[in-house]
Amino acid sequence: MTSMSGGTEAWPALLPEGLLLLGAVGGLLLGLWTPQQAQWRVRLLVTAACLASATAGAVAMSRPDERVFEGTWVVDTTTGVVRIVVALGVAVLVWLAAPSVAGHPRETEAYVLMLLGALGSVALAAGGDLLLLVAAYLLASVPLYALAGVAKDAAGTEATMKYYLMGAFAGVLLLVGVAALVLASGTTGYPELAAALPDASPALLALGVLGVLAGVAFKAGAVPVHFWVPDVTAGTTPPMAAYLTTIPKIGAVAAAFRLVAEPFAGLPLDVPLLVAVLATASMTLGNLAAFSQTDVLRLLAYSTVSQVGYLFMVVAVAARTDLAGPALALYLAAYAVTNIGAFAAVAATPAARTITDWVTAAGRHRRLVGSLVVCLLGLVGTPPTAVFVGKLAVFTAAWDGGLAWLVVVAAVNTVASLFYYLRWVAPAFAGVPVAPVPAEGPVGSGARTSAGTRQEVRRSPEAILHAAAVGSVLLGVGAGVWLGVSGAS
Amino acid sequence: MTAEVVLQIVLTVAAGLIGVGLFGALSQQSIVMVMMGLELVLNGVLLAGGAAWYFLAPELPDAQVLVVVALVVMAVEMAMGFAVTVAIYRARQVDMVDMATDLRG
Amino acid sequence: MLTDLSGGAIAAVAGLGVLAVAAGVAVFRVDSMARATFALLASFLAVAGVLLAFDLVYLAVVTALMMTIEMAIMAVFMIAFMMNPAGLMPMTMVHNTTGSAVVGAGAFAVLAVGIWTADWPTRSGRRPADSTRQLGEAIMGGHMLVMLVIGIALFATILAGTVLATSRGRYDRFGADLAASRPDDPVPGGLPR
Amino acid sequence: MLLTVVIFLPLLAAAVLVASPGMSGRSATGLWIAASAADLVLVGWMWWRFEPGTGASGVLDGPAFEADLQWIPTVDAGYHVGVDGLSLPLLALTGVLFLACAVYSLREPDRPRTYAALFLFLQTACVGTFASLDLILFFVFFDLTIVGMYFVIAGWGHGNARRSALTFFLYTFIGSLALLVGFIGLFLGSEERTFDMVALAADPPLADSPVAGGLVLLAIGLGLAVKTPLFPFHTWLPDAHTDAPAAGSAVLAGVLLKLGTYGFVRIAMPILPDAWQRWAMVAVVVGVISVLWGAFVALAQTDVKRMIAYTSVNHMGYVLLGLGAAGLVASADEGARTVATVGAMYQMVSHGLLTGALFLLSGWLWSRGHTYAFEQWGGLARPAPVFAACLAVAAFGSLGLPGLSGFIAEFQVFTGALEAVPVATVIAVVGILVTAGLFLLALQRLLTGDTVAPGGTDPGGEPGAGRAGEGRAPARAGAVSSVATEVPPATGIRDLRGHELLAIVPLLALAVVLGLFPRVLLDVLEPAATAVVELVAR
Amino acid sequence: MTAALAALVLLPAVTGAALLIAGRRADRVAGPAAVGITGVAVVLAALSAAARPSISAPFLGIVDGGDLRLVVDGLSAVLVLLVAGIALLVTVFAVADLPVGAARARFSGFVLLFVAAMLATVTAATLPALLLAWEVMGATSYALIGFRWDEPGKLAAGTRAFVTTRAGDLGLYVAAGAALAATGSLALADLGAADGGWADLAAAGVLVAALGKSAQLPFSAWLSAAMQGPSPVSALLHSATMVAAGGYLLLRMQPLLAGTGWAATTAAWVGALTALVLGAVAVAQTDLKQLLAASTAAQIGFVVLAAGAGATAGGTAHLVGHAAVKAGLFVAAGAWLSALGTKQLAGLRGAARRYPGVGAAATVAALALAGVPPLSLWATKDQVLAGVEGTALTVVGLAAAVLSAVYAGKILAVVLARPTGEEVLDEEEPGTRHVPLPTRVAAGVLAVFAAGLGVLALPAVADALRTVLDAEGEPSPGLGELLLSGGLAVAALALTVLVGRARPAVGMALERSPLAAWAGLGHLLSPRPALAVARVLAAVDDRGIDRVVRGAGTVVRRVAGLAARADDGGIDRAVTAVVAGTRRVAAASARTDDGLVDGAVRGIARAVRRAGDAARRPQTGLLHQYYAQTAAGLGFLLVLLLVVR
Repeated sequence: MTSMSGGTEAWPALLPEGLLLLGAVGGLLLGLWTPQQAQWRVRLLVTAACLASATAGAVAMSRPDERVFEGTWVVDTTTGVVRIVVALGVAVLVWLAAPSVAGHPRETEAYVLMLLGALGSVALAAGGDLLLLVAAYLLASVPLYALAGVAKDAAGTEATMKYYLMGAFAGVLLLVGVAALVLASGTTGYPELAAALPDASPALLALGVLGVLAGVAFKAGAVPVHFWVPDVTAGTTPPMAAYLTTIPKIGAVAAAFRLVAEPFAGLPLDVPLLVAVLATASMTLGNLAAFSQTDVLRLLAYSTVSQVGYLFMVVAVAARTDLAGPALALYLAAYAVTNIGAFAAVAATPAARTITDWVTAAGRHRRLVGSLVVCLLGLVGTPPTAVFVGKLAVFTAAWDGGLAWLVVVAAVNTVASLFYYLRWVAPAFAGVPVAPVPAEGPVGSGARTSAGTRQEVRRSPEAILHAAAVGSVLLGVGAGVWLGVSGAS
Repeated sequence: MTAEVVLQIVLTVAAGLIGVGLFGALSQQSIVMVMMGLELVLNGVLLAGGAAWYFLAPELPDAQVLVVVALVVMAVEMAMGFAVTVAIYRARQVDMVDMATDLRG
Repeated sequence: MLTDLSGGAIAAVAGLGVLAVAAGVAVFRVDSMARATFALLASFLAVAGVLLAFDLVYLAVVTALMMTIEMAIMAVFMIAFMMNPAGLMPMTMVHNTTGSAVVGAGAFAVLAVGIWTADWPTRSGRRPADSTRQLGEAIMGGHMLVMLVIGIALFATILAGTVLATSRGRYDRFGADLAASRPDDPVPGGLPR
Repeated sequence: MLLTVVIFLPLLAAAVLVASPGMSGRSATGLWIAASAADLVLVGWMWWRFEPGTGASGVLDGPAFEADLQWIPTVDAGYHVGVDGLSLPLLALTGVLFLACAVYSLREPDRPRTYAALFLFLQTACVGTFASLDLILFFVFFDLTIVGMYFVIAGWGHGNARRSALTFFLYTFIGSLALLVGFIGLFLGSEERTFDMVALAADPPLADSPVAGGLVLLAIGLGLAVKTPLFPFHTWLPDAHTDAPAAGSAVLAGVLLKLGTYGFVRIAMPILPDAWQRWAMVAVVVGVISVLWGAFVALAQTDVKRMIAYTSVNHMGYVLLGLGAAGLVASADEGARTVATVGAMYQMVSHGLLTGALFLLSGWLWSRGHTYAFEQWGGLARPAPVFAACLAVAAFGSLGLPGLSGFIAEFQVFTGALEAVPVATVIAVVGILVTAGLFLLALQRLLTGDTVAPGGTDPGGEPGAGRAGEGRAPARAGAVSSVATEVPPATGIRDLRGHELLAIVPLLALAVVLGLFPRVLLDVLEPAATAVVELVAR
Repeated sequence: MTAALAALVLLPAVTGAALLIAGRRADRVAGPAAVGITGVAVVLAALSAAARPSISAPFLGIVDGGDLRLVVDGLSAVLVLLVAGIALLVTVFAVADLPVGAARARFSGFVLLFVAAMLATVTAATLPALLLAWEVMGATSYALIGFRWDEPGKLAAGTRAFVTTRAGDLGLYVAAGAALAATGSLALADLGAADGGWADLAAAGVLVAALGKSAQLPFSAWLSAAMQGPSPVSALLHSATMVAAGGYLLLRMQPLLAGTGWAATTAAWVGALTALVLGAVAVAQTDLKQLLAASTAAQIGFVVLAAGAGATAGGTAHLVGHAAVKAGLFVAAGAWLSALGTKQLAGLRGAARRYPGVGAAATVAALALAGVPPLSLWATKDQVLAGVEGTALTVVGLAAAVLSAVYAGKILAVVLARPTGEEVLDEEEPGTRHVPLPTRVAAGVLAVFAAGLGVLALPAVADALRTVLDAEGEPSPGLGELLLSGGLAVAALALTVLVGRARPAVGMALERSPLAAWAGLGHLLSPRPALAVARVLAAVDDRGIDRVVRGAGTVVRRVAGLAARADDGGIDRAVTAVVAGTRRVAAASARTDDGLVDGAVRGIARAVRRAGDAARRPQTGLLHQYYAQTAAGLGFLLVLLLVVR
């Protein structure tokens, strides 16, 4: 199945990534000669690159799995899924960001950085070598620091700082972990590691596994390296928050999946348990912390932490069951669609920070509310949305992998998550402003809070929200089609 | 003295660097000083990578490449660190991590 | 297996190791950022020395050169921006020292215990005649993609750093339509058009 | 294909409603009625074409109007729907009740377009649940009913509607997740790894692992018990009912509760026969406790809607008694067990009609006086004789008077269950006495005596006053602060209006028809029940 | 002829339903229609009785006997004739008696439904059919008793009648289950073959059902309440229908009762004791209808006694005879009530003299009730007693017979007395001072039957009856017995009249005794014990038995209340209590919050919320703390990874 190949003949296998890179470089060059108000050209170019990359990725899925560049780059189902989801996600997110960055002097650079970050995310997923993982980590991190602070206001730069420092810390941990694994095996390629690691010293392995997973978990926003998620999400602009909580996570979860499935599969350590604990902690902490949030962005941020918990369930059983692969493919796509939708709802009314603000601003737009309801209930896992199908697959896989207790934990967590989503849904649906919430946190009182002000609802985020709602349902109903396309079935 | 003991000595030095680096990263208030702490940890990684190549797997280039990659990571993070520091200094005239705590909860 | 390092080399390695750690400690002990920078440089140079002893000439040189430049930049950066340039106003800027010390010491202890209790594998294979050549072949061969990705990452770093660090861009210099024939810079520079 | 149309026709209509913001309220409700009526006609056609007892009526023997599409191939979940003797009556019940609710809501003043869309959405969810032959599909529709009902209560309820809606959502959502966990257990326990009910029933999973089977049954039973609801998981019910709009209550009690009991017959019994046999006594005990608890608590209520809500607990208890008895293979012969099962299934339909009618009637109270408190009403037979007559018929039906459908159900449950569980049955029989007492008492309080209506409201008010007056209406019917004042007879209160009559009378008429000519339904039910009993006895 | 049987049941049922649906629009045609239909029913009943058809309609499936099967056998033949005949006469009376403006359609509709149900009851051959008819009869009696619902207490009386009889009906549900368990069939005929524990259960169920319906001890009190209904209803309910149904059922189920060994004896004793106790109650009444009601229960007691003793023929004869007697008396009482506006014995003084037509009929009926030879009940009662074995039972029976003479005498003494002109009239309603012709005709016809049905006890006729009833070989009373009972009756009657004249204080003492309040039976099995207690307090002084009953009633109520409260509070509060402390602090904010209803859910939610706040606490905004927490978390994970393998 997996054919090893190196040298020049492997280049076609990197076509989707090449297209992304081409889009980035081309976009930057185009931007150099583009007037400030006409940077939508770059947006079009970037979108085209993304769509082309996704198409190329989809076409590539029909080919058999292969490892290229001496095994450092794996082209298989997981890579394919991430390629398509990330590329399409960026194509959408570019337009989600458009209203807030249009005409900005750095608009071109923002789009290019988004593409580069996407490339990093794909590289994370496709990496078949620890060093490539580190490189991909860099590529998936650096552009995002800039994106978080693209507004360059106080909150944005604080977000950038925290993101950067946490990222640097996690990167260092990742390198320590890689070093430990190199010490244990002398090599960095996944297949070689899978062969060498089982005989190595458990202490060294524990350090290595933990370090590597910490780095990946940082990108995924999982406990205990999740601290950046709420702060960065709340500090940056909503479209960028959508980007930061969606794109890198996809690659990171795929990377974790690959790690657990390949090099960490035969270890004398209970890696699945470690991942299961990470999953439990993430979903529980995310849900609990979101429980009484009044800031919509922070609420969504914590919700993404909990979503990563569900995603990590399937990572935990990556090596144990055949059901894991399809489950990952389903949940990743579902998460991307739904999460982008939820953030789009916030991006539609960027000045609204609290639930009350949001309801005041958008409550009259019934269809907007309707789509938001679909997305939020989708995040809960209400059928027939995509996340439901994903959750079903994930639960089934986790149980089949011997982690029935994790399924119960996840089910309980799902109920808990219902609380805070409904705290947003109910007043929005009822169409009346909720009672003023006392003791608003200091975050909500920032410069961008304008409680109760009526404001325009932005068009393109609204359209994206509707599309996400429809997409969430369609993906749920058409799960079989998606699995067929992604070749995961 | 066996190679193993030498390896262990070298690695202990690396561990010392990592420990000191962690201490620095956790205890410093200035962004740049935090970065220094992290650099120090990476310094330990450099040492460990070199030791891994020399004592364990000299036949394979992987450990060497690891050192290169670690160096690049250092450079990149340093560059980003400076950029971030400039950005936050311009936005709110602070260079201390404790002074930017609007985002919490 | 006996090591192929000579006794002197071992002593040098140990000495450099102690120096690296000591310099590392010094980074956080000195009361000036500039001095801290140079202490860090010393630590790096000591490690470079150890790498040299390991027959990793290229890496040692690269480390030494890169770090020297980097630390120089850092020193300049400090003087340009920081509140306490060149240690003119000694002050401590630390928090949670106890906790940090516990974490640092704990990490060291755990690692040390691990290092001295682990069952280390024996060396596999022979050392290549030229370690630099080996590295070069790896970078241009098996690990080419790694370097490629790192290259893109560096590209991204340039872009991201620019976006974050500078507030002026082409539209400030050439106008929103890029129509200006001369850049509008606060301080004129560059080549005359 | 026909069944698919039946399932999604209401959803289509809902989509049309959502997509046309300019539509007037009347035409929205008109479309609603038309869609519901069309759906009912299609169900009627299916009934007409359905040949009970000829293979396509059993649980295994190939359902009628079957459709099977792959959905999630990796876990073998599909869009598998079909109709057999178990589901057809409930499909028909759903169609009838939703049409009745549509007609009843003809003058709904508050956002009628969204209201209609939500109900149509709910109808699709309910019909889909009953038609599902795949566990995941079942769960999908099952969960959607919760979502739809949440918005109905939260958006159109009165009193503390949002709180009640949240309780309802959370409670039933917990239940549904337990159900999902149970379904996954069935999937993983099955030989061929499938979610298909027919395949699972043909080859029951977990047959040789009693502990696992018991745990899975526990999860499924928990999920269904919350929905049904059975003691002690019923506490969401009274609040949800009290604060829901009349049509919402009717659907909630009439159809949604049946999802729980239907789940027992459709899933728990055929797919986990061993576990069901082993734990049937638990079902019986829970059923009997529900019967008595529901009856006694209902007796003590001072609020009409709460009382009706508690009688639902009572009535669902009979269902569980019958189904539990069906599992006690060793202690009763097959005839008796089948009779009990038939009775339990008959009860589902009967309760749907009668309680639906009762809740719609209680909506009359709210629309005229914004309270359900017994003490605020009296002597209603004088100004509103038609209302009184309808209420009396519904009450007698609900208390199990022969000639109405409830009797057929309860008689069979008792008769069939006695052999298996004599003591429990004798205790449960007391339930019908208490029910009789409480309903007659309610009739007496509401209909006779001096005519009393809540003061401070416009008793003859247009239904439009419903929303406007809500601000004045206190939160809890029991805590009404307005003073009850005597109004002169023959003035003030208006009797049932045309659309209300049109909604309620057919339900009662059907209850009478099913009470006098039970063969209409039994011809369909009996072969299916026989099949279920045989499957359980494996 | 099956059509005749079907029509016999369906014609009144459908017509009744139609009248009910039509409502007041049909008031004008309702009376004639009812008379016509019942008249046709008599003809149909005669046809059916002659042809003995059987019909079956599909109803329930699965098991044998699930269909609706009506069969006319000997017993049924007698009873359909009786029911139809009485129904016709009572309907005639009702049409004449109902005031102008009454809801005649509703009345006639329910009467017709009731008659249909009764006809179905006496012909039912399967348990579903029996139970259907049986309960519909109960429900229509509820509607008839509560006919004048807008007067206080009327519907409550109906409620009480229905609930009490339904309490008995539970027995029939159980019996059905037991029948299925015992025989695998729901056909009545198969039930006699049952044996073992299931048969005992079935017999017990049937017994309870019959006792409830027939107002036997301890269920008698509903009959008193039922007197709130219009007089035609009383005439109908307490003569040949409703209360008679229980007796009928026991007669039909006699083989089952006999098969168990204990059920028959129990039935006999309950019947005899009812005859005795309710006879005494009747003696103590001051209200004519109450007296008649109590006497009805007492007389049906003889039928139950007969069923228990195996004297089917005697029981049937007594049932028939009593029907005519009691219908006649109720018609008379109703006529007087309408004419004079009172049913108090005090007010009815000389009523028979004021309206001699009805008076004569009533006198004949009362004499028959007293058991005076050669009138009907004298002979039939003796035929029942002839079948009784055991001295004690016989003595009780004879005592009861004497009591019936006493209360009959009480009636006669009042109504035949010369009116003083000081009677309190129009006490209950404005009287019309007029007895219409149809009433007189009906009363007269009934009196003729009351007098003449004694022939059923004549040897030749009795044997024919036995043949019809398939009960050959049952004993007949000897001449001595006949003379003894006749003598006792006459003596008691005379004594009563004399004592009533000479020492009215005796009667008044009796009237103050608990017997006058039906011996407190009303408080048993009452759905509203509190109401019942209140009524008892108004009627008599507080007695010991009341206190017990009241206590029992309070307990029932309290149980219901407790259950309700436990439901509202207990389960929820158990959890709520745990978090009560924090709850108070958070009460203010919780109110504005979306909140969570149930205490249980609320408690958990609050705990979760606090956990949620705790989960947010690490998010301090201070980066170095993030670092420290990350390091600590990873350290923990490292330990986990190393320890758990």
